[in-house]
Amino acid sequence: MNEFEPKVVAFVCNWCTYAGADLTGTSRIKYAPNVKIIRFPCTGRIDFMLILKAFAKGADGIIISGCHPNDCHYTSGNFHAKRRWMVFRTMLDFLGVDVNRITFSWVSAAEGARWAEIVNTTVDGIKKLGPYDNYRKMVNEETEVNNG
Amino acid sequence: MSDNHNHIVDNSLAGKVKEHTGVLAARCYQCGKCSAGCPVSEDMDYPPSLIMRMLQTGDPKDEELVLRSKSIWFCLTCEMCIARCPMEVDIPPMMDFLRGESIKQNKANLASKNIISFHKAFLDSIRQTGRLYELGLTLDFKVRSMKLMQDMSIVPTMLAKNKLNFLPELIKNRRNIKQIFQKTIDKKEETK
Amino acid sequence: MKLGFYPGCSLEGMSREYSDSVVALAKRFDIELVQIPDWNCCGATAAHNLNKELSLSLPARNLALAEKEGFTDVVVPCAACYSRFSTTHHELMHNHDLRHRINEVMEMEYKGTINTLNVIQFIDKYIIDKIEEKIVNKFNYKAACYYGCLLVRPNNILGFDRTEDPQTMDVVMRKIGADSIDWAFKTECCGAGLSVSATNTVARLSGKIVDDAEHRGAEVIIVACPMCHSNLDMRRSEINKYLGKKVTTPVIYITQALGLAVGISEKELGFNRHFVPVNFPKKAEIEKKAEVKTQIEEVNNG
Amino acid sequence: MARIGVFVCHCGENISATVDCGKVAQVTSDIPGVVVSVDYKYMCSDPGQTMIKEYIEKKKLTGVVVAACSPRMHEPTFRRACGEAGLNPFLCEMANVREHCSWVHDKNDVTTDKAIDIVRTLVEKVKRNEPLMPIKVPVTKTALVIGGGVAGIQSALDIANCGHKVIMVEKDPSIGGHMSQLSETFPTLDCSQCILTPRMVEVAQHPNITLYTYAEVESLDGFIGNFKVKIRKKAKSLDEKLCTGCGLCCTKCPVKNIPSEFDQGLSNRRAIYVPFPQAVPNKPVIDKEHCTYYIKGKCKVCEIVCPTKAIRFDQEDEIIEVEVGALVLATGFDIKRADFFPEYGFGKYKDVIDGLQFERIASASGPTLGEIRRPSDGQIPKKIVFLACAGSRDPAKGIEYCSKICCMYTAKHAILYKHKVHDGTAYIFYMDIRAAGKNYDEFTRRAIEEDGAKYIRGRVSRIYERDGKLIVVGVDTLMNAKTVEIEADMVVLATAGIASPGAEELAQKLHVSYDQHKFFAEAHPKLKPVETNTAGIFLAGACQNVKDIPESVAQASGAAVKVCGLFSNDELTRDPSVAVVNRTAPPLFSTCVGCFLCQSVCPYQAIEKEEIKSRDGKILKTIAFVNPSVCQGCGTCVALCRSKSIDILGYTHKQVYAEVEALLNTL
Repeated sequence: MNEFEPKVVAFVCNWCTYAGADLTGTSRIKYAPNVKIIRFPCTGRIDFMLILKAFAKGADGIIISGCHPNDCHYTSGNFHAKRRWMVFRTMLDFLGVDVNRITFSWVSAAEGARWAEIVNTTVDGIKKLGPYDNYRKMVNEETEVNNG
Repeated sequence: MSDNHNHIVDNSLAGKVKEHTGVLAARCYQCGKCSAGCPVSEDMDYPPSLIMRMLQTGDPKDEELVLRSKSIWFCLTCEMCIARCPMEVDIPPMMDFLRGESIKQNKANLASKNIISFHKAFLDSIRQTGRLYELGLTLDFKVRSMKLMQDMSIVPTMLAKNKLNFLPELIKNRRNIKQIFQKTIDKKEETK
Repeated sequence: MKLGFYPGCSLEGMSREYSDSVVALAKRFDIELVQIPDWNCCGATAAHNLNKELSLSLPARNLALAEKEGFTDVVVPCAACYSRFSTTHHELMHNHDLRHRINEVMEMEYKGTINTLNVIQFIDKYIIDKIEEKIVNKFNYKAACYYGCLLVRPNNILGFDRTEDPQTMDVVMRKIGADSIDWAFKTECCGAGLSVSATNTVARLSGKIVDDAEHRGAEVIIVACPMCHSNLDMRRSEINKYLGKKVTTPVIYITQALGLAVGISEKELGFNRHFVPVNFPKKAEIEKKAEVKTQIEEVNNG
Repeated sequence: MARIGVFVCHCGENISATVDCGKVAQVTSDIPGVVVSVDYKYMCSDPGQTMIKEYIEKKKLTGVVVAACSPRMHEPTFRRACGEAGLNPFLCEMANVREHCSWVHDKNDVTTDKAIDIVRTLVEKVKRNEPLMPIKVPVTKTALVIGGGVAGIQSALDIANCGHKVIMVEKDPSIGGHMSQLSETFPTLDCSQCILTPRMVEVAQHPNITLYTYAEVESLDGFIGNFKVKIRKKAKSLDEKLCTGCGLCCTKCPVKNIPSEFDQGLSNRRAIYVPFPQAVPNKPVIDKEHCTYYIKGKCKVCEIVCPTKAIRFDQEDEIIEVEVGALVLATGFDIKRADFFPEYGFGKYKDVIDGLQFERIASASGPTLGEIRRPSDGQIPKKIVFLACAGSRDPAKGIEYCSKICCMYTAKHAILYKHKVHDGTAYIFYMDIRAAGKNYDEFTRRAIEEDGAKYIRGRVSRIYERDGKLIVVGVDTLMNAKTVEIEADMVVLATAGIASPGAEELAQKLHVSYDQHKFFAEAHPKLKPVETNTAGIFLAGACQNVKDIPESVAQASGAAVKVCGLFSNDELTRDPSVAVVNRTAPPLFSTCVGCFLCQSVCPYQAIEKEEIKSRDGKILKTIAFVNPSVCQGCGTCVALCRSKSIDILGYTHKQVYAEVEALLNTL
């Protein structure tokens, strides 16, 4: 029971993935409890600084999920998210943030099973990677420096 | 995905089939397309779909009947069933497994002893020579199955048309072959 | 050009005419078929009926030997052997633990570089394009191409032609002038391994096949598997007993048909070894037929 | 100082079975700012809501968190309750501890702890919520119905009869859909055309309905109550006003050999054609792909013979723009051709046909004028075999789901056959008889008992032809799986029903979700069967999943009511969570630097330039302004804004950052 239980934050869009996760519930498909969801109107709204915030505040992994390409409730929000993610990903990588801790995926309102699958695979993946202490350490040191 | 989670060991015959061949008997919904297409279903005491059903019931009596059935020995592994099964239930490997199990438990069907003794004779021929020695095989088979007169009509013609070798072909590295036998089938038979 | 060659036991014994015709045909196209040194029996149906590991080890040994010889393409004319080889290769490639186990059993290593070709694939790959210019006399008969089970099933492993109503053989036969008929028992099983042990069953299954071919006016049945051949040919007396009539439609190997077309002698092709006599009309007639046919074609085209 | 109330719902057993609701209430009561935290069996029940209202008043709550089901389920309920108690509805949030927690995890502390974290997260959010006022938008009281099958027709008529305008778009030259192809209908055997054609005519003549046939939806913009739709009217090469529908052109056209879509290829049509005699509108179109004039540039026979000179070869596709308040999708289904079953010889043997082809053969208006004659030689089949599940429930070659209608129409086919060929025998290979429906099972019993249809429980392995007979090799699983061989004259395959070919593309144009089989997805499997996830777009008929006529019609009327309900208001209140550009004191006025990057990404062109002028009208600064009645609140601009000057109400930076911290329990 003292196995490492990662904290994973999921940023999802209201129309596809949030509804998809609801369907997972309605169909009683079990998945790892490590993931907690924060609801956004659209992946287009997701400000990627949140990722760093989450890591700094103790998240070990992050899921970002919205509508499939072409299915966005707002026509193009998910495309903008995708495009920004492309850029941001390389930047994080460059900054030494472990991008393998971030899952970026599409889950539609009809894909309850898929949501469970994504959660489980992500959690398993993070369990292998272990807790993300070194990032938190780094950040805290910085803050100390700034304060000192 | 879901069945990964339960680790309960299933000791039913269906359970063993699942474990050794990955075939899930419960998947069969008894449409009978396999039995309809099976070329030997009329020689079988239980056509393929019935075998599936008997595995589904999980009743030891049914499992007994399966292992003692003619069906598993008549199966030609012609693969017609899987080629047409709407649920992709892979019957041929399952039949292979059931035959093995049937022999292990000494339940091989008597009426099918010809088939079995033929297979055994066949393997022995390989065990000795590394290859199939057809004349030897036929003779050996006759002895085992006590069907001395069968096929006597064609043997002469076969010789005349020189379709049978009088002498067996021997391969050089017969040691190797023997090993293979010892490490596989012989071992299995000890463990039973 | 040299290619690996695995005759298998029946081609050494009962069906050596098949082996002869394959080799002779290959020679015509300057291909030397080199036997895998010290090859052993693949175990056929018997092995996998009784023991799985054995049924994989026996073919695996041959694959390993072939690999050692540095072959890539290995021609395996016997459909049963072909099926065992392909299945073994597939299983070992998709299951590493199993591969290690088998390697350990046969004390050899199979890496998985061998590409097994059945006779039709061989023809398709090395012969078909060059055949036209070599045709001496057109093989213009009504032919029923019989595939049996082991060439087309299981499709997910063999991936050769489609399981229902396959066509590759028919295409080849048309190339040499045959009129390949559409019939219903192309892929029905002949009884295969039960030939000796359950003769009645074989008589029935093969009977249906022979009957349908004859019924649709086939002058010859074309096969690519020694087991199919022995059941349809050697067992003809039982078959006729079952059908209650005398069916004389001969059964020949596809390589024999091609052999005839490119002018290899009937003797060389070993027709004399068949139980059901193979007596085609004399060459002259064939040629006449051919001329007429070509004339007609010209008329049609012009 | 915030005064938050937390209300934990047991949802009967649904939540309390795996989550310790008492503990959740007790722990969350310690969160700073929470002044009351209680649990109750059914929060959504009347007493539950009353309790919330009472606490709001008693404890002077400034925010409410209801820990219960998904906000997609009951958010409106609880926000209304809060409103009634005088608390701004947008100060109420829902913590989804059912769909996202109790239903998906096992009963243990971890699950309860997760529930607590979820509640904490929303408490922190709600602390930072602002009271919002719903935005009012006008409603365009015109409905667009896509698809002119029986479902579309029903919806259109119902809406029109309620006094609202309806625009119907049908991609084929005539409305009527699959139902117009059917012979008789189960379970009553009344003639399909006889009951459908009057309604088709009604649609054409209804003063409130505008009908566009041979037309398709090009694009959709806007939102509920205010959609803008572009419709492509494909060129019929015909002036419909002049054409009298005399049909002379169709008899004179020299191109005679085009397989008729309506007759499922069992008869031929011309290049200029009316799909079937009762077509609505009963006016021809020219099929450009086959018309000699369009291919070779000469012919024009139709133009010459036309008495009213109505042919227009130069006619172009026309784009029509319309404004509508709601859409009804009724695009129907299609059947999976059976040629993926080589063992059944469909396409190889002429006399192996599919169910829809049999409908045409049995139909009085069909190619054989209702006589059962087989396609190959026109003989009357004395032995006919029906194969149920020819594609359905077949993951290997077909589709895994049950097409639902086949059992019934196969029974109907057997009956029709027996009524027309008295000395014939009908065999039916089936796996299960799925006849759940009013008078359905009775109907199949009738086929078996009165009309002597021979039902054989088992599948068919293969079909081959021999001496003009079709040898059907099947099995009887009720007779120890005995093989059955039938020498049939004709075989009918009950092929699977699938989503219509254009469904996926259309769904993407309209931004409605669809399932893995490309059927349109309903908003909730039970409680919102006619709604889609996109407000203002509704579903009718077989575009959602294969349905029979009664079901399609019922759902169509359901969709119609939804539309009329929507149209019963003059304006809609819209979710006020829209983007706003911040304003600060002069001289800055706003942190917006006027880069207008936001403008380039806004999918709704909601962002305008706003000039800040001094008293004497001098422009001091130009900043972005979001038009609240156009903005849909996707927030793409928010994430993009570099100076963080745009925020989206209900999802502000303050709120989401607080949520993240609360979620990780680090506040």
